[in-house]
Amino acid sequence: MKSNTLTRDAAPVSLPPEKTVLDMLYYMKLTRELESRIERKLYRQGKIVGGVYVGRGQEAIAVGSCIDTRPDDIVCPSHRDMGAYLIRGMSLRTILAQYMARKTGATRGKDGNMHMGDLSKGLIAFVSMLGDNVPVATGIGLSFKMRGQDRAALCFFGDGATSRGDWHEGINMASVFKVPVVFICNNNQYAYSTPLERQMAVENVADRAEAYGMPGEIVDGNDILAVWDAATRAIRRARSGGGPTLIECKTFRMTGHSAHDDAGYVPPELFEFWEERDPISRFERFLTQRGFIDKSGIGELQHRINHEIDEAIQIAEKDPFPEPEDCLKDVYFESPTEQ
Amino acid sequence: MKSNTLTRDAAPVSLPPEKTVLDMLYYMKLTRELESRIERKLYRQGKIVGGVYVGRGQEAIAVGSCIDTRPDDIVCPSHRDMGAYLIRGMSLRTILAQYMARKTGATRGKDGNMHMGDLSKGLIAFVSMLGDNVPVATGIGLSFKMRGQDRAALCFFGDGATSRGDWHEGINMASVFKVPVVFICNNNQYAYSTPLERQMAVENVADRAEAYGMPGEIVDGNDILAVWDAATRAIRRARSGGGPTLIECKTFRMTGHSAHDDAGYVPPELFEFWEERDPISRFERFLTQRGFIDKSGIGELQHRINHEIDEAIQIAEKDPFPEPEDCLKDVYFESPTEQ
Amino acid sequence: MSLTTYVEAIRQGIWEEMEKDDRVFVLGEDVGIYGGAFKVTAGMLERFGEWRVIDTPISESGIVGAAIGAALMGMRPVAEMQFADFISCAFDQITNFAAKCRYRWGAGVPIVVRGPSGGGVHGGPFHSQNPEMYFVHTPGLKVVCPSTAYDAKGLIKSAIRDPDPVIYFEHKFLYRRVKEDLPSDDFVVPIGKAAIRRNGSDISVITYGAMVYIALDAAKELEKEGIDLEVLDLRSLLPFDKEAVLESVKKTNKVILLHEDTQIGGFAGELAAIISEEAFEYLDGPIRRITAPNTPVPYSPPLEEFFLPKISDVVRVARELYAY
Amino acid sequence: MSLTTYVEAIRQGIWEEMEKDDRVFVLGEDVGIYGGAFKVTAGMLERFGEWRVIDTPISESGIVGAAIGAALMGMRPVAEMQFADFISCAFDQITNFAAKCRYRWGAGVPIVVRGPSGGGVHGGPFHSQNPEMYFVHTPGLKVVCPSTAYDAKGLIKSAIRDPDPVIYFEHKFLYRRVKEDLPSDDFVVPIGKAAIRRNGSDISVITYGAMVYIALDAAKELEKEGIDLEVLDLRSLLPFDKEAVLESVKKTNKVILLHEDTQIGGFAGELAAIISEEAFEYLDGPIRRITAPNTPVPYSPPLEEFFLPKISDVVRVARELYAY
Ligand SMILES: Cc1ncc(C[n+]2csc(CCOP(=O)(O)OP(=O)(O)O)c2C)c(N)n1
Ligand SMILES: Cc1ncc(C[n+]2csc(CCOP(=O)(O)OP(=O)(O)O)c2C)c(N)n1
Ligand SMILES: [Mg+2]
Ligand SMILES: [Mg+2]
Repeated sequence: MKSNTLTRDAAPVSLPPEKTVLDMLYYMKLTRELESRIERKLYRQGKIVGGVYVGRGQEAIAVGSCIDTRPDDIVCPSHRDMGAYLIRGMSLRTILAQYMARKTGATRGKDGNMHMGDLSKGLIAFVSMLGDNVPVATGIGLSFKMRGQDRAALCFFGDGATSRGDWHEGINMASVFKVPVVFICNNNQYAYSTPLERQMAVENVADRAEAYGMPGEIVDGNDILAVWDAATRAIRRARSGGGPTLIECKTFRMTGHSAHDDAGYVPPELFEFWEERDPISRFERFLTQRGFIDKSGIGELQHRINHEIDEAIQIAEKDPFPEPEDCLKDVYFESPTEQ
Repeated sequence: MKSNTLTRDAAPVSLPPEKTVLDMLYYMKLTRELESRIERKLYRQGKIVGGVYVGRGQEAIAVGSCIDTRPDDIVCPSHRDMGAYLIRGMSLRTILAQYMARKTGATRGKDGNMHMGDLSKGLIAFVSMLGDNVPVATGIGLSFKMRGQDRAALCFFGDGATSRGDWHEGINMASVFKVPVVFICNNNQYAYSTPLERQMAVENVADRAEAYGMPGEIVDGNDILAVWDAATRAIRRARSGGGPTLIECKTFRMTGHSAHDDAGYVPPELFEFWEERDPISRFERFLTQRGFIDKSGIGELQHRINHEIDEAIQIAEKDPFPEPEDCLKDVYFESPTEQ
Repeated sequence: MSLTTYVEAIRQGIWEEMEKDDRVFVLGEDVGIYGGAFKVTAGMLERFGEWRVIDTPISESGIVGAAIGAALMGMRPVAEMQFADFISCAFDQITNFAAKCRYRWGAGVPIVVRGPSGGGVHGGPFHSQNPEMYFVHTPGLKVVCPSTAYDAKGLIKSAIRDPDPVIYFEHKFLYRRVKEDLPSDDFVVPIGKAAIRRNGSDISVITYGAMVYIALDAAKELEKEGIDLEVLDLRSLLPFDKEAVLESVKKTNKVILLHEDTQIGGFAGELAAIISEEAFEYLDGPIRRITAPNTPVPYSPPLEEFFLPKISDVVRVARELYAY
Repeated sequence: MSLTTYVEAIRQGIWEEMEKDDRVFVLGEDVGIYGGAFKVTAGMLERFGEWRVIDTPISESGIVGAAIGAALMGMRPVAEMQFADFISCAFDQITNFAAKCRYRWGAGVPIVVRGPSGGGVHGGPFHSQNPEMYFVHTPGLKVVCPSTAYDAKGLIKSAIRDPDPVIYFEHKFLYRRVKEDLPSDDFVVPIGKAAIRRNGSDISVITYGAMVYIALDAAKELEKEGIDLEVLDLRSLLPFDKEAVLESVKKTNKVILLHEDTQIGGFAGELAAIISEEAFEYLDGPIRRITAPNTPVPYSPPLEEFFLPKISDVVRVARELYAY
């Protein structure tokens, strides 16, 4: 991996407006705190139903790429992109209720954890089959292009998902049709226990872009400004008819694959190496240096976040479970008023 | 397409032995004549059952790449690689009986046309689903590697098949496992009615190899010596543990997609352009110039080929159809003596 | 009066929906300039342009995935599988993405995936399959198998207008062999409703697709012996017309379940279960199945002939059942 | 005496076959250093090395395709699907390549494709599926669904030794919940043979997989009321033990067909057809199905509880049938 993409800590030529910069910090910290509560508190308390996969250490990717999306854009998150849901306006209560399998969750208890979707917020629900969301994103972009809309779609996936046939078919079609889609790879260098070199014989996921005639860009996924910079350029390109882009965000999974995996197969040095590059502390350092915020401001922000989450947990914990008979509902369109 | 790969008409640095050179001519002409009889005579006489797909104009690819394979190598042909069956020793009668749906055909009437396989000849039967043979070839190579055998596998497919997810999964795994497989693309620039630019946004299929960390090579598929040269190098590389290679053979489909397609969608100039580059007449020109054979020798060869095919047709036409009840046979292993 | 073939009826149905609703578009391999391997989309590129008649790479899973994405954005994609056999390559997108979106998060996926299925043309194991049960077994999908030109047109229109994913299997043997005079108005055939093709009192033959004609021909022959078959054409398999099935059985008290698809796990099993569960008291004889044997579809004429259910099979079984 | 869990029994079965036959190898995602998501291949990498315990990229179709290729060369691959749900991504290679090679050109494809299926652990729509019927409907394949540790071990050995492709579904709910003392000898369980888990005279409950335990628990409860259930565990679905099914029905004359899989197109249909065709005269009551409803597998506990067939369902239906 090109080490310069790792040490790079400067801001891009152009900085986002101050409000955006502070929102970035808020959403990264909110993501971190929310997932920590889910994984380290609620899960251990037995309040989470099913498995838990978090994106600790990868927060800059979803936040940096989604922060400037428009309400009419579409986001297809993968399983470590909590920031996307938060930025697109899914409430903490809806998310927590989802993880606790309540009727008020994003899927009303039909599906679990990060399998959340809401068309009104431009969020497409992830299916477990990795890579399946890639051709779907291509079709979303196709519909924009057919209708001459200047909307863009963002599609997230991990390094491992790029080995799926659907990834290939979707990326290839996206490039042939020149659709306005930005494909964003969370390259955290492992697929479950499988390191990158057992998944592909190339150094970078972005190296694959050329094979599709698609521009590929490598960014330091732990540098939110670098992610933001690449994503906004790619989104602009998409809107203006320039076609799709593949952005590879180099990062690291700072946890096991899921809450029950101790990641014993990961050399400890790797965790240390990446701990030093934590996207949140790096950004806090940058913001304080630049005077966007100071230590106490960061403390207040954390305080506010804790409070928001406390409140949401209290509500969600009291939310009802679905009725058993709801199992039979919504397999097909029901109310005769659709269309 | 790099035009030099088209005008190139010189022999490679090293020429194959004279016997091989003459075999090349024989097998190309045999392929041409056999497929012409099938498509233009037997099919029109209503003697062929089902569809007919021929490789007219592409004969150099299968012949040039298979001519130097060893008996213990494995070949996975696609649907325009008749030369592979002939070189691997499938008899004209077996092939003709297959196309006429006889019990003596390669699949005993169970399957049609080029869906022929025979493990004793190292031939894996093609399934219609394009690209499915790619991961299978990877597994064949994997078995060679696991057992430390210096065998090689050749896997054929068209340009269109490279858009399939299975192609991606198979090529990627082949490269990750460094298996001894040579992947050979018949790039005839069309997939049925769909030209290359509607299939992929890159100029060459070989451009895709890099994305897998696999060497990719472009050759003039209508120059049998160029094909032979590239294939023998790739096979040598495979045997010696160097891993897989992707060879793109630029060629053209000098017919419709199948016997019932008039290819009205192909600009006539293209046919003219490629007619001048016919692999057989080019090779005959080269051989006569070099004194390997003269006009009358070529005439005798054609005569011999016609005779062989006449004989085979006479036998195959008299061959019996399968018994209706054979329909129920061989769904599962039957004789208790296998294993 | 002019007769319209089954294949032309499908083309007309799609065409008319595209004229009426600009959300409707077709995509697939060779559907554009070539008009589709069986010409179902012939002329559409010229009429509707390359953004509503989209030639795709050979990527069945990508085609269906793209259709799903467009449908989620409010479009009405009609995806063609060049042969229904190749739907196997899109199995995951159809059964996991399309079929489960509404159930999981309330998002409808109004796609149509259509293609030529069935045997009788010596297509061999990969150009003759009847893949319907793989999808009938997947709640969230709808599956239709028209047998007449009228139904072919009426059902493709219903499928395109349906808010849920519909898998539409057209029987290639019927493409040019069945024709009829079609009404000129904008008619539809509702998904989930069967049609009685022949009223009869002795035995119900419950079937669909090309086998409808086998049943009708057998009925003609049996008529002479005074055996009166009722022929029920299901038309839709998911959902299927349970009421019509039970009504027919309660009337005739004897049943033959006929389909071209493989026996094991075929739709006849589902029908047998419903009938023996809900019309047990009305049965005056065993439920008899006539289906293809449990093998792939063979290619050589004598083998395929053996494989496909025949008029003589229906006649033989009907006689046995009549005498029971 | 030490008790062996169902999951450990599978591991032992594969391990012993690998010790005995160096053609046997495993491949799949995270099967190596991690030992598999459910630890079925734990320790194998250390024992057999990286060329017989192969970690693959996330490529289900590629994994099965590679297994097919190796099998054609004489190897005996055992391919793991991390969850059976993901077998959807390999559907084409399994149903078109593996299933049809022998029929088409006489080439056997002795692969095993195995993975955890079934619900009860709140896995939701993509970690709880029962995909067996997609493969039971595909001649050329074999499909097994063990319910005990003994069968899990005996059937994985038979599957590995079988000359044809075998799809082996292990029920994840049973992984650590069922244990037994296993014989130390090299035993196998033949594919295609059912097992009577409880002899009874009043009603036959024909089932497989995790539902075997629901049936047995219901039988205990019904015993008190003097209703005597017979519980038949099919163990294999393709081929299945038709004789055992008919024998049991002819003995009890009343049948409940029980499975966790979706109702429509489920195996109960196939059984109902066979029974009403070949044991019609022996039936003293309607054939009753108890299955999951026609929905995806929901995630939230109250929903999944509603979805899964329960002891109380069997008890209720058995009472009705007994009184019939
Ligand atoms: C088609 C498919 N196969 C297997 C799995 C099981 N699985 C879930 S996550 C995962 C690893 C994914 O790796 P990557 O794409 O790099 O994402 P990461 O978890 O590293 O963020 C696997 C194998 C799956 N979800 N889908
Ligand atoms: C998965 C799949 N989809 C569609 C088809 C139908 N089909 C048969 S050949 C063909 C075109 C193949 O093009 P290419 O791979 O370039 O091979 P060529 O025919 O040009 O030699 C198509 C679409 C198929 N056989 N398999
Ligand atoms: Mg990863
Ligand atoms: Mg081509």
